[in-house]
Amino acid sequence: MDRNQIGKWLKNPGKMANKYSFHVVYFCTGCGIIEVPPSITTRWDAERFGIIPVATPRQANLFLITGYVSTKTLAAIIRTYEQMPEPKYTVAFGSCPINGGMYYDSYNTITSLDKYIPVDGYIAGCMPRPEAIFIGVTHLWKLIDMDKADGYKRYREDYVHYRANQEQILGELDWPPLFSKENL
Amino acid sequence: MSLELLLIIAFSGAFLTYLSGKISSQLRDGVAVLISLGLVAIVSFLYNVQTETVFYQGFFGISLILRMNSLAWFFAIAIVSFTALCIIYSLSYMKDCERSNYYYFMMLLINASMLTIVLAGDLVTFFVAWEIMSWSTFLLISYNRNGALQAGIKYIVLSLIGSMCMLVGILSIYTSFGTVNIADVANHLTPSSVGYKLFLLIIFSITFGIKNAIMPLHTWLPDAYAESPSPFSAVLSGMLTRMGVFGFLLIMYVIVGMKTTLHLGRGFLSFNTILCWLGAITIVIPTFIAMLQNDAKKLLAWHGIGQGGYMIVGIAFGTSLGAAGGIFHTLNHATYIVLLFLSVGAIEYSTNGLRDLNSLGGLFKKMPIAFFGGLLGISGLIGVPLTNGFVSKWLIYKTLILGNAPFLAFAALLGTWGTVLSVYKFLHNLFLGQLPEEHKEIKKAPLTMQIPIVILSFTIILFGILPGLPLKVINSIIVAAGFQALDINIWGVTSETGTLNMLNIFAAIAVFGAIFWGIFKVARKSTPVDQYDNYAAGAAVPKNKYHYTVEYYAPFYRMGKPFLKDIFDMFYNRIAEAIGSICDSVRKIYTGYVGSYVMYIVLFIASLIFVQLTWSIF
Amino acid sequence: MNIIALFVSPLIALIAGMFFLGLSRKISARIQWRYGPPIYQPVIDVIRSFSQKSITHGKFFDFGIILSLSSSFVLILFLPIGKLCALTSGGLIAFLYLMLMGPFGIALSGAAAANPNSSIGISRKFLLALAYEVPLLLVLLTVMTHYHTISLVEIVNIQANSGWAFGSWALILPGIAYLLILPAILGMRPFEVVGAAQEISSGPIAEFGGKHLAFYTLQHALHVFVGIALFVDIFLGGWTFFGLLNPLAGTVWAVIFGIIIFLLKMTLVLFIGLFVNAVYPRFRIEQAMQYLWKWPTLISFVGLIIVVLTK
Amino acid sequence: MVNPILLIVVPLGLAFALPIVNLISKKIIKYIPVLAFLFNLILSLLLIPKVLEQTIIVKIGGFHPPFGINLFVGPVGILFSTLIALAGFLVSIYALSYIKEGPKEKYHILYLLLLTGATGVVLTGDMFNLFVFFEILCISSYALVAYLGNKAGIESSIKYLIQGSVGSSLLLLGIGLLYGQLGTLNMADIANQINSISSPSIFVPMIFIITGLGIEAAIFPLNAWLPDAHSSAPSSISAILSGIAIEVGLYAVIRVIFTIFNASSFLMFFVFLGVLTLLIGEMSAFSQKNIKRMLAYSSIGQIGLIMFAISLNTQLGISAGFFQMISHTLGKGLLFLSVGFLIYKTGSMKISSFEGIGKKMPITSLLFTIGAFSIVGLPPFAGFASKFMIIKAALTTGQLLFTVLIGVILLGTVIEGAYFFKVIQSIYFKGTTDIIKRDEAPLIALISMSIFVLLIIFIGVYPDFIARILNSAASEFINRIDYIRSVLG
Amino acid sequence: MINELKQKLLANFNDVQVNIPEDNRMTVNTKKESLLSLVSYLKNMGYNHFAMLSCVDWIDDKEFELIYIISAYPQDDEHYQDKEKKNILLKTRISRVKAKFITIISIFENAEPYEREIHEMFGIHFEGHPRLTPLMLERDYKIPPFRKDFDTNKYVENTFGKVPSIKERKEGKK
Repeated sequence: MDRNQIGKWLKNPGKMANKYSFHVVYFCTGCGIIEVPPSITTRWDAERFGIIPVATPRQANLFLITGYVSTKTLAAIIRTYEQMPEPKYTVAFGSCPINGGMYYDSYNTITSLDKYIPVDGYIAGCMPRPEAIFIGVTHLWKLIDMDKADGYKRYREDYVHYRANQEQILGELDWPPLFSKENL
Repeated sequence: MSLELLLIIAFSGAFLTYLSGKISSQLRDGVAVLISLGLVAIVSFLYNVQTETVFYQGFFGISLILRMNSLAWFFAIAIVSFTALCIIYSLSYMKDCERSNYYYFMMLLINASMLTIVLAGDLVTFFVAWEIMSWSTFLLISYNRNGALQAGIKYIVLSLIGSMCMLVGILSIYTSFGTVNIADVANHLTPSSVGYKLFLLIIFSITFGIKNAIMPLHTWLPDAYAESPSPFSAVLSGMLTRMGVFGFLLIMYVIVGMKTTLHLGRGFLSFNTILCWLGAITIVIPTFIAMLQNDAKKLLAWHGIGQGGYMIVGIAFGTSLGAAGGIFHTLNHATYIVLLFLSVGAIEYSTNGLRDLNSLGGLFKKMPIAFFGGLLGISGLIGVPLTNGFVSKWLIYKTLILGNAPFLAFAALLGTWGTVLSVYKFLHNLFLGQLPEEHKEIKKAPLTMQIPIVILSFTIILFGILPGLPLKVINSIIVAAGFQALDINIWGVTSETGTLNMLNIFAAIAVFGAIFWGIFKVARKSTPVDQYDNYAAGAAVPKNKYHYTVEYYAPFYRMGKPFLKDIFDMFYNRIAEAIGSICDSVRKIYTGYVGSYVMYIVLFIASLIFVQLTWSIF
Repeated sequence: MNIIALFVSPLIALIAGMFFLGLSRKISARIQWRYGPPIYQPVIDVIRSFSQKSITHGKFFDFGIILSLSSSFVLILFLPIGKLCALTSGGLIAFLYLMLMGPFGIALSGAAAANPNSSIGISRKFLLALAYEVPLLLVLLTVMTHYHTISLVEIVNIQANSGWAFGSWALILPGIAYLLILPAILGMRPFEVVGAAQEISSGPIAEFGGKHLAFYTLQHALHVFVGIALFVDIFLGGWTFFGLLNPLAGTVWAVIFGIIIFLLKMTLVLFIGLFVNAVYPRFRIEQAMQYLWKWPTLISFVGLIIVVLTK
Repeated sequence: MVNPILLIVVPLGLAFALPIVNLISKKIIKYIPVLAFLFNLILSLLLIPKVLEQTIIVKIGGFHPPFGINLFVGPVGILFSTLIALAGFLVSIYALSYIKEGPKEKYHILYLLLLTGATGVVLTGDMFNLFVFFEILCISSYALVAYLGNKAGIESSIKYLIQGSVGSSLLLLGIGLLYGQLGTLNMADIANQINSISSPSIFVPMIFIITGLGIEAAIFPLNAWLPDAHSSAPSSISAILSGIAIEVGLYAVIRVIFTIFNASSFLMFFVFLGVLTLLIGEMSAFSQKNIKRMLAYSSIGQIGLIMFAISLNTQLGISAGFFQMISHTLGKGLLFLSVGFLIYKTGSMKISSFEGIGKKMPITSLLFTIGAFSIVGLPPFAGFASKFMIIKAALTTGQLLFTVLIGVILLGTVIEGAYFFKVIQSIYFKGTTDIIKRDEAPLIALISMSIFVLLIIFIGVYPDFIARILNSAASEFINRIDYIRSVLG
Repeated sequence: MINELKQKLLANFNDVQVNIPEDNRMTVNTKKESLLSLVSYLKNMGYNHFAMLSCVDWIDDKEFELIYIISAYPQDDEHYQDKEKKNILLKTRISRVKAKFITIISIFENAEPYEREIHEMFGIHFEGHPRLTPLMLERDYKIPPFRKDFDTNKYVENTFGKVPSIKERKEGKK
């Protein structure tokens, strides 16, 4: 928690500000969302780290994927992720986004989310408790410090690959590709 | 450059345009534009010329006079320039309409008659020109056939009532003083009784109230504006309805004289307090009715009535600041209401006739100039600082507050906030928001439509930042009317009870605007995005269904709907039906049987003889 | 004096505004038994927003937000902060109209974003503005007629020597009415109808990303500052504190202490708003309009009648 | 010095010579009325300057006035004869192209007789002579109303005949009573002896005479015949009836009241009767579907206005009344003539059938609009000048009663404006918008109508041109002693 | 009460086996031809609540077993206890190859979505069904997913692709 070290602020305000003001997209994708309200209210109070749930993805920079992802929800997740402004981080809860979890052989559950949108971190636990979420957030701080939380950069560099995966699952997408040649 | 020559050019110009229209439409357009611009040039040459010429003696020996003074010049330059702009605008608006010769003839005829009204030195010329203006407006309002006919009849009946009142007023002056010359009447009138002055004021203010659409007499205005062709409704709302204000100025300041009008009537019930309160009501109620309208031109029409209230309050309050505010507001209102009607006309032209507020949207991407004009027009209407509306409203508010009439000031300020809401609905539903699919390939407004819009927007900003230019002329008007002068400088009004300096407001906004525009540019570049890449909770944006317009202020509608009906309109319709039924019953007298006719004759004789024998009154 | 004020007052306003935002989040958190973010959290949010790469719906979308922020700063110049008042042209009427420019700019860019959430948000913002404008206008008219002037500086000076307006029994009622509508002006909880995150996903700013969101936060901070400062100037006599500063009159210290006293009074007033904000659920827009048109309007109307009669 | 008697003799002679000319060749008979009234017009124009200096008394058969019949050609007489000659001349030009079928020579004879009767009534100085010419006028108008021969024409002419004959018998009865008491038929002589005898014995003949003449003058209770007669007569005839016949009837009533009986107190009753006639006329015209009935009711309204003006009993009032007569003759004549061809081309008198006619017959509808504007009293036209004078006259009396009555009259004008503008709207702004071939009225008719328009605009713009003759006409009525002295010597 | 119903059923229908495993639950096995008449008979008897339709894939004897669960709401519901609710399970067997059956929408309107789901998941075609469009699945499957011969792992393998192993994730290979 190096929020009060002025030196770091002066050296790299953008990164520090990103670390200590996570605006979370309040969009429940799976069963884990039930853990988010207790973490932002009185008992665990995420706001002390600057974490507030925000209504629109436009204002957010952290995207929590809380649980298994069905093909229908995937379309909404991709669209919301693409609507978030650039330095954006994704954290997935539980094992379902990693390898499909207990729905590993279900005919309409995504087995690994990382193919479709870049995921910066996973939090173990079927569904992780609020303390686990905070630990995840602290790890995310470290990743940002080490510039390892570069999901959005990966998304932009090989967007063609991501897009192909998405089209392979969802068929013809009805929103234009986010990065065409000129605004890469 | 004598005044008669000016009027001869104006009237003959109208006939010339009609005739040249017979030859070819291009020639007619050229002649019409030439004449209107020529008139603008001539009138601008007549700046602070004080002449008075008798131009005709033949009418019952009354000498008909044309005089030019600062008040006349102020209105004349406004009339001629707005009509010129509207004619340039209608070159393309009326390109393929039927009977366009008739349209141009009527426009120039109305322009000429308005000029004569303003230059009239005596009441008979004033009345003759007033009548010519009324019936030619009637003919032009009913130009758009079906819906417009009802609007035309309603207009002509009300304006006939008005002109008849004025005729009685003029003739009672003529008979009691023997002269109709406005200057002589003014000094003849001072010694006469208060009752007679009150009678004259009431009669004349009925006429000018109908024309300027003060609250109880306003019912003709919404239909007339909505149904007439857009360039004409621009002229109609811009200058024609403000002839009522010119009339009020004439009767209250020139004829009856400013000092006497202030003390007419006892205490609270004095003439100009009642007029102020009528003006205040006219500000508030129409502005909130405007919010409910779904037709763009109806909404602007109701605002025309509302803004008319400001002018009346300004003029009727009786202080020099108020009068200056009222007169300046007349000019300002004319600029931005003409601009708004022209931009609505541009939309009407490119979406061939569609002006329903619920089915348009997002046009600012396709028609930038019309949008630019609309934006500046509504900011003028609200009175946003840096526009001319702000300066004149500021003058009016200052008079009301410092003239310790807080309730009037409250009504005026409330009117402004009502304007903000309804005018924003106008801009939002027409220009902003989602562009519907069928309007995807709308083409821009043609050049002749864009020139007037750009010129008018420039004048709004110019008079907003440098109000000194028009205020100097207005200052000479109110001095001529007997008020003490305001010390005007180029960028505002300086007085010990609060100065208005538009320049430093402009400088502040410019500086801060530049700073933050710079910061905005320096910060990370933002990626442009299409209107369908929008936040919709993860879903795809449905086409044609994602623009919120119907019942824009739904909560207020539910609360205000029962109170915001136009009760006067319903009342007048009931009177019209009553008269119609009386007429039918009266016609029944002519039954069609010869027997009853002969019986009438015999009864006539019998009754006469009986009356003579019993009371012998003959 | 005024030239310095041209630079100083915007800075003070900005810093104080951000401080108030942070303070309000901290105090609401404290009331809800949780630690809450540090006081300087809004500053972090602004820096974070600036570092993000936002989207734009066209040049007019940017023009609206720039217009609103610059007009809010111009508004500060018209406000007497302590002894400093940069521009006095046009007085309270010009101030009222400039107050309108901020929300108008946001409304323009919100609508240009072609998102129904923002359109609904804007229509609610204007309805709420119409609702609280009625009592606000009555309050300001009462004050102006009572002091028979339209310039704010004069109102502050009159109060300097004749005691706070809130103290004089003639202006008690307008003061109370102003306090009743303060949450509505600041857009706080009972009247947080405009930026209701749950219902219309934060209303007009639904499409505001990185730097647009930063500009909006700054504008919101200034708007909060102006709302409270207007109350302090008109009713609590700006920089005066029962003649405390008379001995220092004329020196630089008087100006500095004047500003400090002014800011203290503002924090006091902010607390009132915050306590209401932390406790109340959100009104529906009809309830908000009915409330604002019922009690505050009645009180301010009676206040105006009293002032008119006793003058 | 040309003898004014020719004004009556020439048209009378030609009327009777017409059947003989008819035997020679059918074509030239329709030019005879044109010649007759051209002669009359020129003669009366020549006489105007002489008459203005000194009224001409023509003694027929050399007998001195109390015994022989004499013509009294004063300013009023010459004014009316010029008006009749002018209107007759223009309508006869119009009739050249309008009257195509039916017994044409009978039409022209009756037409000549009607107008000679009218000229005779205007110029005569003898009561019985007045009755004779009055009879010629009425009978020829009964016949002309039935000229079209359709059911409506015949039915309305019968109704007109019955009421007219009741009127004439009352008139004859009144003259008989007068003759029984005073033993003389000469107007000046009666006027001289009138105040020597007690009032009831004078009042009864006066009422009879006034009612008799009043029926022709279309005063309120007596004018029930007018709507049917004017609407079913051919348009040229209804133009003459509305333009000339009613005015001549009204002249006779005024001559009787002012000069013979000097019953100025009776005039106050006439003021209210005039206002009542105006209101009844305007109101019943308001919701009319048939264009000619509407114009007929509007004539009743205008007559009411003239009665109100004249019964103000002031120099200004009477001249304003005469001015209104002139402008009504011109305006209503123009309206009836233009409507004539509108009906001829569209085939029906319904206003709804006129929709869009403005495109097919632009000039005729333009003439109709100018006529309507003049009748309603809009500025550049004659109607406005006359209304201006009437209101001025009413207000110079200064009594509150007249100001209130003026208010009521102006309300009537508003109603009149309303229904006229509805018609104008349906002509120009209804019906199809596609371009249709022009189908104009014949050239001759357009010429006569445009002369009307020129006169309307000329008098409207320069009313002083006829002001002198109007004032002398009014003074003739005001000071009746000069009348008596000039006739009896 | 349930026993008289058993007797009645046995009397009216010949090829019907009825047994009552618990006090108020009864299973009835019938041929597919007489199922419709049985359902309408039961409905007239007062069993008017169609609870659900499910299907079992007996892959080894190549048959689908359709199970219609029908129950009755007790007439007087003042003292109604849950355990009294009587359920009847109608079972019938149809062949697995080109499986088709008749729809019972004419009797029980609310069977429509159930039949659509069974059609989507098992591929049984119901004649007379107004719209046998897909209910929940987005993509079309060669073998309907709920059939036993649908190999889920292989399907997941080739639609969602192989889950990258930890080693692969480390090198960041996509």
